[in-house]
Amino acid sequence: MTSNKSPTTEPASTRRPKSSSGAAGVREFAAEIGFARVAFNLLVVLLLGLLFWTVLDLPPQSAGLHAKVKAHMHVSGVASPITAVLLNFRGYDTLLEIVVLLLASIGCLILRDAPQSHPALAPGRPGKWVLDGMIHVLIPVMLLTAGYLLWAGDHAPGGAFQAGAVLAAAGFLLVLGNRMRFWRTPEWLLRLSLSFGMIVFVLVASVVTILTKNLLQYPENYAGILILLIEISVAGSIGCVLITLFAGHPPVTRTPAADQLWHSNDEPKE
Amino acid sequence: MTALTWIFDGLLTAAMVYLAWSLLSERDLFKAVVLFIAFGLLMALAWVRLRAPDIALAEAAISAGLSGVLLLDAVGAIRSPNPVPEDTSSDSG
Amino acid sequence: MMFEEWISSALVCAGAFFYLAGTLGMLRFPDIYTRLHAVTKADNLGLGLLAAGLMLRAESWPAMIKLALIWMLALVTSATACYLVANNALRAGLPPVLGRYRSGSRP
Amino acid sequence: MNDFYLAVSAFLLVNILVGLVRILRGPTPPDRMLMAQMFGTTGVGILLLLSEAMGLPVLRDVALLFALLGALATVSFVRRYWPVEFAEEESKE
Repeated sequence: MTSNKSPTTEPASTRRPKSSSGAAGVREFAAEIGFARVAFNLLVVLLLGLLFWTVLDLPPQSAGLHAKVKAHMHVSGVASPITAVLLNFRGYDTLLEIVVLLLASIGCLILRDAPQSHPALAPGRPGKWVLDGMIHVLIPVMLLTAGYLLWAGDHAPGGAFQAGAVLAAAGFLLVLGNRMRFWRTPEWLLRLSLSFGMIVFVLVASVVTILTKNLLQYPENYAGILILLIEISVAGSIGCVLITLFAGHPPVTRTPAADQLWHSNDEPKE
Repeated sequence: MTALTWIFDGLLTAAMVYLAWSLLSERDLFKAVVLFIAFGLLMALAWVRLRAPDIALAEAAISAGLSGVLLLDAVGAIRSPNPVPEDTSSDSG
Repeated sequence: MMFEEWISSALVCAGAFFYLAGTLGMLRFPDIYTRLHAVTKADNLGLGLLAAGLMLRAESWPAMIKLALIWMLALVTSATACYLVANNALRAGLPPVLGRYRSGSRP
Repeated sequence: MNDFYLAVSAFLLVNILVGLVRILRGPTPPDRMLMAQMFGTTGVGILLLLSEAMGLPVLRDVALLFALLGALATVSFVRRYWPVEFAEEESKE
């Protein structure tokens, strides 16, 4: 036992110094790591101290915006104050978040032409059957849960982000079970589903802004239905974006192990 | 605030600080990912204790469903293809 | 009313006991194949008893159904996931620890 | 009564903390992954108890999400992090 770290779980891509030839190089590397560790720990302690100081500095009781939100709940169109803030009072924040998510998925799609880092992995037949059974049971429940969260967002905790995350989890499960060939999605469908939420949101926002002459101020009578429309489309798009992040081809770091995988990928498999 | 809530919150906070520390200073990527999954669970509990069920819902969906999958996939992509983990356990007797 | 509360508390306590058993099993069992039992059996039973105890005090029928659904989902997911792990472990050649009751024939 | 539920959930939290030993010690990746899976189940229990103790029925939804998505990380671990090649391959559609 020369080292106490477990040899099995050591990632293959652990960086080694270029001049590591023999024990001296290793020791040098260890010394380097030791210094980094000390520096890191110092930094953490510093930040922790700052955090404590900030928390202690907070006023014991902050007024918050409770009263203001409560006073305007009747024009928001929904019953849950959180949804009212997210999609009505500060709707532009949410709009920008959707754009950020879309940008992330575009970044992932740019890498689509890179070779896939690992082949479709299949455990043996029994595993496949059990996984298939699990997918059959879980996917409907996941879709139901996503719908429920979307519906609940109107009057209780829940909403588009949570529903989108559950939809994405269903997609993950399908990809993991080789039930969804993500990269065979038609291009137009992919683009449409990724941007659908943003398109609907921007359309609603611009129409509403033109009508009421105020940025993202919904007409009182239509606020509820508009928010529902936005939530449904945004939830779908968030799900698609997250699935893209997972199933879109990941970038590959050039390690020997990864190179080996690339070559094994080139061979046609029967 | 009874003594019990203090105990619960104290345990939760201590565990989260310890977990955060150990997962950040962990060199074994897989172990760090598993610790991160555990951290996500405790984070959701912390949001619950702060009476923010909205964020707890989002945290549950993200930490249990999404980030673990994404991180494991990433770690799997940058490591050697076919590892057979040796059993290094010596506590089997 | 009192009676129901007692039963509920007893069930919750029993659930907590099985959680404890699961954790102890996870820590004390020698290899992955035995540890699977701690996760799939002890912990899920603990959750089931706990959910049953809380169902007795649930405020409405939908709440009771939701609790039951949570338990069933936990059964499905953790049992399946653990089966996949065991299947993979066996195929990857992770040796089971046979110990005192070594049967001689390895799968 | 709330104190009782809080006490039991604190007990389950202690269970999680003790279980961290298995994640830190290993010895093999699947051991760690199983422990994370078990944290999910324990977390569901804690959330159900807290929903009763804190009077927040919404927490059942959080627990539902954990129960629903808790296995995803393990499935991803099996399929992506720890792939084992087999002689018989899945049929390709």
